[in-house]
Amino acid sequence: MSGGSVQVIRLAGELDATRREEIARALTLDLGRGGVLVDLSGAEYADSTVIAELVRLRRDADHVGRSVALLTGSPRIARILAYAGLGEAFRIFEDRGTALTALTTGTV
Amino acid sequence: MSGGSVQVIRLAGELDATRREEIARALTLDLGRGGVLVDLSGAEYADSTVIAELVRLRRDADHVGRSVALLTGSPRIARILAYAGLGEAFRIFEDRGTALTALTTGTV
Amino acid sequence: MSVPSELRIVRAGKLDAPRPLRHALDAFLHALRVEHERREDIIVAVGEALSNAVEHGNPAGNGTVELYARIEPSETLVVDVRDDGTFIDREHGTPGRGFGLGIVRAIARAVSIDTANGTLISMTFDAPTAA
Amino acid sequence: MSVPSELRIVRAGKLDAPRPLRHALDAFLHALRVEHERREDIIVAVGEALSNAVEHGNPAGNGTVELYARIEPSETLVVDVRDDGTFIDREHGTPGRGFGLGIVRAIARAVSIDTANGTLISMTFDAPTAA
Ligand SMILES: Nc1ncnc2c1ncn2[C@@H]1O[C@H](COP(=O)(O)OP(=O)(O)O)[C@@H](O)[C@H]1O
Ligand SMILES: Nc1ncnc2c1ncn2[C@@H]1O[C@H](COP(=O)(O)OP(=O)(O)O)[C@@H](O)[C@H]1O
Repeated sequence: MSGGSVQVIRLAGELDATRREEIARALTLDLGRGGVLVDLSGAEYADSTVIAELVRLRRDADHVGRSVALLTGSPRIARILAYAGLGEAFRIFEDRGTALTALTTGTV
Repeated sequence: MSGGSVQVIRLAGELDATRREEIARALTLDLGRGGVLVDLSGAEYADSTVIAELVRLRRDADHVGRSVALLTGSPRIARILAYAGLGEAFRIFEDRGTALTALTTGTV
Repeated sequence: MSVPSELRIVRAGKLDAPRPLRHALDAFLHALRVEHERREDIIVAVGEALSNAVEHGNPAGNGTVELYARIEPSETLVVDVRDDGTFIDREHGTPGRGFGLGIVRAIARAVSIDTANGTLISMTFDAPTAA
Repeated sequence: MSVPSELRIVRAGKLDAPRPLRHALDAFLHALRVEHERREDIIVAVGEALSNAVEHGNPAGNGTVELYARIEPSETLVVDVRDDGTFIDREHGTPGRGFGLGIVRAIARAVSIDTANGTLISMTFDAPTAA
């Protein structure tokens, strides 16, 4: 099911409720068929606003057979997902290349 | 008295007492004869440690007929000098080119 | 001096309040040498309480939000977030997104919510300090 | 809520203490929407008192420094810096560089120094808030 092209969504800075609309718009599937990489490597802070939108994105992607992976720059985002009970729900990568390879070879 | 060459000393970041030795070493006349430009445009904070060293540098420079000018990025440094009673003691520039010209044409 | 270190800020409960309040708490914990990753998690938990206070606890738009953090013996931090709204019980209401309080409970050692007047969420954290 | 906003931090009076304490006060004043340039000047004045406390007020090296800032009515901020050393009277001692207290007096509306036990410098500032 995984095509060559990956949709990359980058969100940086402090991702909190004041940026809810921007985050929701960004975390939306394009018309492609390939995997989706959410690049949070530049995120200094992320709260439940992002978590909720990630869950919605993942559900939409599952619906059309696309896979989703996260790229983080520090263990912080992984800890927040774990606290939200979603530790196992997302493939999390610390290296961009590995994430892209996993998404394009369908091993996510 | 002003030669072509200007000694430029750059100090950036938070200039406080924890950096006293570094600041004192930096604010020292070289063997040149020209003007001295202290570039504080990158200083986020400066306290009486810097003020005291600037006064010493100015005194040493006066002693050998060299002039001193300051380059700042915001009005903050000028305010601190004024609070220290040295508002008039230093020529302060907000533009590098103007400062260098003033120093090399002896109009400081 | 055995005076306890503490931070208390009261501010209009607008949507822009949580960010500067998080930064004030972060700098307070940094000055108290609370261990880096623990500090990050505490800020996330308190951030959830703060965003709930401004999102759910200030419907009329003229309420305030209070952050009150203090160090207690044996490397414990207690943080209260208080607003003067009314707790919205979701049991049978529209489903909230619902991750916020779960994150708080996962990070804090203990959490209590008092909805008597306004909403007061009190969180107790382990706050180990760097050597 | 008419509870006053306040910040109190007690920490070992080492040379590395003033910087994180300045940042904590800066974030506290930012969260209270104190006007930007006024905030910068208040941090400079309090920074002088903090560096005096760790430079002159902790000769044995095991003292503490306390920062206690609180908002008072009509946009007034009172900041105390306290150490448990002994005030060194320069009148006839070696000349200090001497710019620190002058800067504090130029920025603060009022300054009092109590050297009864340890040194307590209490500074009162105008703290206008942004709209
Ligand atoms: N300070 C508050 N004032 C009023 N209701 C609150 C407050 N905090 C939480 N709630 C209620 O608890 C629910 C769950 O909060 P939370 O887990 O943070 O999820 P979310 O905020 O995404 O809905 C909220 O939807 C709201 O109904
Ligand atoms: N907290 C303090 N404890 C002891 N002595 C102090 C304290 N603060 C100031 N002093 C005395 O006041 C003098 C002047 O302080 P200041 O104007 O900051 O100049 P400087 O610190 O550069 O000497 C100091 O040299 C010291 O003798």
